[in-house]
Amino acid sequence: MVTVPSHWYNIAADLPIPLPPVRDPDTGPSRIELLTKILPSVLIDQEFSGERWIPIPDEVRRMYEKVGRPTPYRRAENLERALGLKDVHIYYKFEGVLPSGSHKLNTALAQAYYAKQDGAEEVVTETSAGQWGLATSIAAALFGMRCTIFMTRASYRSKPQRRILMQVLGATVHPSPSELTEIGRKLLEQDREHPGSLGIAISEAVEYVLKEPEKRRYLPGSVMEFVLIHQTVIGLEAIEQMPEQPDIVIACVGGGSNFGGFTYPMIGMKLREEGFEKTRFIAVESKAAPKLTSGRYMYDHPDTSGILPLIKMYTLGKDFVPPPIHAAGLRYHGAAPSLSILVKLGIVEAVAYEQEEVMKAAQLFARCEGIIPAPESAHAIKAVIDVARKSSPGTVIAFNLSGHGLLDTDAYSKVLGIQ
Amino acid sequence: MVTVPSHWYNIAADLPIPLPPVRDPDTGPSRIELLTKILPSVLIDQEFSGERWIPIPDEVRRMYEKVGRPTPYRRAENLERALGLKDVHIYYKFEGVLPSGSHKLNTALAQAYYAKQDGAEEVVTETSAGQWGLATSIAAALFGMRCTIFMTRASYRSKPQRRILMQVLGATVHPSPSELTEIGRKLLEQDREHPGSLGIAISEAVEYVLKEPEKRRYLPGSVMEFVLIHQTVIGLEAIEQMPEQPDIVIACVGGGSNFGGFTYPMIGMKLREEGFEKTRFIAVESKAAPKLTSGRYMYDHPDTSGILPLIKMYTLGKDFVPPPIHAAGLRYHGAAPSLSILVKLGIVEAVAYEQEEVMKAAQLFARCEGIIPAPESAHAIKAVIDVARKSSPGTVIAFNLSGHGLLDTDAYSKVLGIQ
Amino acid sequence: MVHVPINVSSCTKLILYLTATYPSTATFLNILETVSSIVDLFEIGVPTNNPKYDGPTVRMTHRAAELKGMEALDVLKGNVPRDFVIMAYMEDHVDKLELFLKKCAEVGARGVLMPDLLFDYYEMVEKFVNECRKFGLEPCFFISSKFPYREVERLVELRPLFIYLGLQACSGVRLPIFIERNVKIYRNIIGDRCPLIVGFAIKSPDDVKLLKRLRVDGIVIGSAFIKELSRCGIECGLKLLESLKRALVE
Amino acid sequence: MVHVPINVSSCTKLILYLTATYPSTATFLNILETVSSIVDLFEIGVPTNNPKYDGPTVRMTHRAAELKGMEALDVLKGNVPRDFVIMAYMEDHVDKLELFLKKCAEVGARGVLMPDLLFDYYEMVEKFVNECRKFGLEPCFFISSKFPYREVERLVELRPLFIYLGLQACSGVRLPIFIERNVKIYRNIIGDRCPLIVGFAIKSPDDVKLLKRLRVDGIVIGSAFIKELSRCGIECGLKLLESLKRALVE
Ligand SMILES: Cc1ncc(COP(=O)(O)O)c(C=O)c1O
Ligand SMILES: Cc1ncc(COP(=O)(O)O)c(C=O)c1O
Repeated sequence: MVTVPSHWYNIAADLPIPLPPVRDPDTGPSRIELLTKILPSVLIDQEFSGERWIPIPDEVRRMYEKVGRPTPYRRAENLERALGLKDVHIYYKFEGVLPSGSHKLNTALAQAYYAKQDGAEEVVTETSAGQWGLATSIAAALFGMRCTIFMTRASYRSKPQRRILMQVLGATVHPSPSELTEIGRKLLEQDREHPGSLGIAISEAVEYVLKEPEKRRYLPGSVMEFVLIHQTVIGLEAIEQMPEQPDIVIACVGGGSNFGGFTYPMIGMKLREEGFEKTRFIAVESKAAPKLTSGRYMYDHPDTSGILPLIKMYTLGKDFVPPPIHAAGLRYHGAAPSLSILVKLGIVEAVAYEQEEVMKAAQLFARCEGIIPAPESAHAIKAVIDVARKSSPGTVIAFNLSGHGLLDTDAYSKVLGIQ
Repeated sequence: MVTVPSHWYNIAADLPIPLPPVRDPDTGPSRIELLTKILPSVLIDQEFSGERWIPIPDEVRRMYEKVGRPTPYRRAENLERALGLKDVHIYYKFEGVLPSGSHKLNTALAQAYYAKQDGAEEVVTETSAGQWGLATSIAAALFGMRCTIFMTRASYRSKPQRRILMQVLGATVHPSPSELTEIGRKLLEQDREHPGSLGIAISEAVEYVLKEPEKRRYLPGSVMEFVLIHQTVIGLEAIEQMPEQPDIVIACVGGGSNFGGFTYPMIGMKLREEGFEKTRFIAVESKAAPKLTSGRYMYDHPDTSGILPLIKMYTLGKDFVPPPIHAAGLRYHGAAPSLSILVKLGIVEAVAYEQEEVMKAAQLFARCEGIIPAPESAHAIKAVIDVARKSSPGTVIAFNLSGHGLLDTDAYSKVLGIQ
Repeated sequence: MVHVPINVSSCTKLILYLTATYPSTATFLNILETVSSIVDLFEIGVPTNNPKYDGPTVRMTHRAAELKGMEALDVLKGNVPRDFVIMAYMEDHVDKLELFLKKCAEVGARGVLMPDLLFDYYEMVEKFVNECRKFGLEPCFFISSKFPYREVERLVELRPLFIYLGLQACSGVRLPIFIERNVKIYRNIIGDRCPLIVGFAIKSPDDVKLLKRLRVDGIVIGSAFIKELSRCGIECGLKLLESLKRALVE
Repeated sequence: MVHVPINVSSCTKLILYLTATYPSTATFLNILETVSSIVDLFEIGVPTNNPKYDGPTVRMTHRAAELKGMEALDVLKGNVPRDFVIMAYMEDHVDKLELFLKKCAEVGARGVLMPDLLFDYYEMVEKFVNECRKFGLEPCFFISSKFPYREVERLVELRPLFIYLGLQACSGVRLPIFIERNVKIYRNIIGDRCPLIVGFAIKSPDDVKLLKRLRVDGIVIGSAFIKELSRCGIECGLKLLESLKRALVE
């Protein structure tokens, strides 16, 4: 019987080439110095840790159990049948059983725990569609902490559902730009109905944290290496659960934490020549934010507002504004440094898909397997279907179903034309 | 390690007094005869089975595993702490991890399987808020069957979310009254915007099934004894999972399948003097439909339209129209015959709560445990809190969290005043 | 009156259900005579306005019977050529149970079966048994196919003439119930301690053969006979009974 | 020029980082002289416009240095009273690496450390090593605190003068990193096969004692010294170094 892993995995120890260091930009204050004032201290340590196996604190492990880890790893027989596959097996790890409905909770719990360890009483973050905000709200509730979320005003209005859930959980959700921060007030002065952006929301969150840095901590939802590290519980469990070793492993990419969380433990084994020697790894992104397939590998800010230090990654530029697709979690300009390296080296392949084809794949999956996928996760499904169709008998495919789509009926109804 | 049970439990074999037979009303055609034309045949057999342990077909067991059974059984330490309890332990079984978000899938899977066994290609049912419709849609998808849902027009319009999910899953959802049936057409003639009712929807579903009785089967969501039988997987698993035997066991009651599913395996042991000797069992209903606390024990139709045979139960009368509360699953006029007997005999205690106090309890639970409960399940939580506060040290309480409330933001925002 | 022992034996008895004075008093008496050589025991229903646990066919006979209640009972006295038990709903007689049982004894019934006793008047079981015995009647018990095991034990201990297991939801309506399993369950619980007879929707020699194999002590024919009667008269009814009897003794 | 062996020994060396010609050529040369009895090895940075992996303090020295690039290098020739290695970014010299290394050799450097070599010019490692050796320079390698284990092995096999582990995200900025753990990891991988020196944000005798306990072969002081210099001149800088040296030899 699989149990919650005792350690997270840090792929930095096994990469074929080293991860480029974070950097400060040429101008302005040191963003690296700023980190100490906004992030829980252990997270900073993890970001710069050389440890291959990072122990998961007992209390975080207990929380992982409480929220439903280990999550299931299942075979999608009905999908195989619907695709008319001959002896091609499709498996998926399902993170949608977590109360947040997605993998995001894996890191939110760890981050909230470390924030509390620092003596903080409040966790602060930004969110657009709300996956990260919801995960943070749950983590804060479970650790008995206050939670403040800056939610882009456009989403605050148009996507009340996840917002209400956050509020039920006790989080204070501010439409961003807000009156709480200087940057918010300035923007509101220009436009009372400013729709906001993730960049503005991050800036507000950071400014808000800096007002009471002993009591508050800022929690980032992806891209940072420590986020990927926390997510490796997914892949570590999956390895234990696999009845057969996959030939192809697939996951979608927003900032890369979902992909890294699922695949890194396997890629690590491959790099250490301990298994998965012939396995292909495929990262699936949205054509709306195709950093891996069309971005440049360069130093860029992980945040649109340039508050955080530069990291070397595939990026479309921090000012890139992706079209408003429903898979809001994939509307991100860059990909985590470790993932970017793996793609650059060809160890991870990347593909990008359009929203329409993705949602059709999601519907096929739902009709076969009875689970409505999150639009983000549906990108992986589309790739799985394409790859499976071309696979020879005996092929085993595994993917991460990072979340359910119960709160994404909007996406389904609009893209699929359901009235 | 707990596994999916091999058998369902039929409490009829152990009741202290026999279950009164179903009956036909004095007038009109035989409703008992009608059953053979609309229900999957094995379900009829199970309704009249004397077997204490009913084997779960392998394929249904496999499906149970596929959708996430066994579901977790967890301790609510944070809630205990928030209530300031001294050595009072609260445990809950969580059915919200199922892809339907509630326990309803346990019987939907069995029913769809038996419908398919009968050679049917299509399952048909009615729904109002959509919990049952969603579960049926998932079951149909998993067994590769067509699915037709008659959804009260008012809900069809005002609660598009679950409806869209059903449609994504491939179900055809008709606003009821519809043009598809004679009764529907008649009502639409009187009022094109007829809001519909569960009774009308059932009538339409049955009429629709009777048009092609070889190809279609009608699936009922609660009250029937076979539904309660299927739901006993919940309690059977829970018994295996319990680190300590509860002194008080609590679940909410719509038609009784959730309550019966959770408690009957324990009540059965109590009746057979094999355990749970001193355990109290508490059924929680809504003050909006208080059949157990204010109803009469008598023969009544389980359906508002009087199509199904009479059963002896606590009922508010089939024509009782409950006020429109958010816990739509509890707006039911009667309670399953076996549950009614147990309440009558005092083996099960009954309490009723108001919506406001229930939603406040739900919020407290969410803030402690990180899970947003369905408004129905929240009734059990309210009772748990009340009972726990009065309990002496050493008391162990267990309840069934029958579903999550991710799709019930409406209820939370309106009742709790979240804008 | 021919007295056929009702006991746990290798020989399954044929029992015919009739509603007293249906379709008329004369025809009813004629039926009794005509079939008396084939039938081992009669179960005779007291016509009621509320045959609540019966199916459509038997319901119809209650409505169509020439006489109702006690009056119909009177007809039986000296006119039933075989042992018979009275079937009546407790609901109709609960207020004057003693009077009713006294009457049953007077008209020569061997026992009384009240199908709603165990469901709607559970607390009256002891009283019913005592009153029956007082008048020299043997109590009979009707159970459903999902009857609590322990309660069956209790009934056995009350030493009834027989326990009657309703195979179906109601008389005359055949649902897709796996009756073989249900019969086995209750036969198994009862063992040899008490006769077990079964009824509801038995209509064909195959039904009878199956039930015989399951070692029931008696099978009750009701709606099937009535339907034959309606279709083409006593002759047809007789033929049906003959074919069933053949299946029984084969 | 005093030559102190850089090797894996029980004795941890004190290494001072300075940016050539900061704050002025004269002061720079004065510093070299003043501290030469305490310092075992100098790491001298070639002033650049783009000190990309450095923290704010070192960045400032690059901007403020009197001379830039090769010109600043010239100043070193015959003027460094101890062994020294040149620190420069590959990015600035990638097009004329041979020329640059030749110059480093000419001015008397013992080795060259390019902090961006392994991150941004990974494919050039072999070339860098070969060119160094060609000019009699010993290659040095800078690694981060999350460097792939197997790649460290590879570096060890290239027999550098030392491997320099950056303890922090960048020079001079102290983050809450558990450096003890990271040092142990890399010391453990490297074993005794190659000197391991560490740097970034080392500033107190306690820091030094901790690192000594962790058996590093050298500690590099950079921003801490520069800050003392800015605060109250060479004297203060000297005092700092003395106190750190005491901690080292205690
Ligand atoms: C369900 C789901 N899957 C995947 C992603 C992609 O996230 P990342 O790659 O940043 O982990 C997101 C981001 O919000 C998400 O919500
Ligand atoms: C989440 C949930 N819990 C409980 C119930 C009550 O159901 P029942 O008692 O009929 O099983 C319902 C009915 O819809 C429900 O949706």
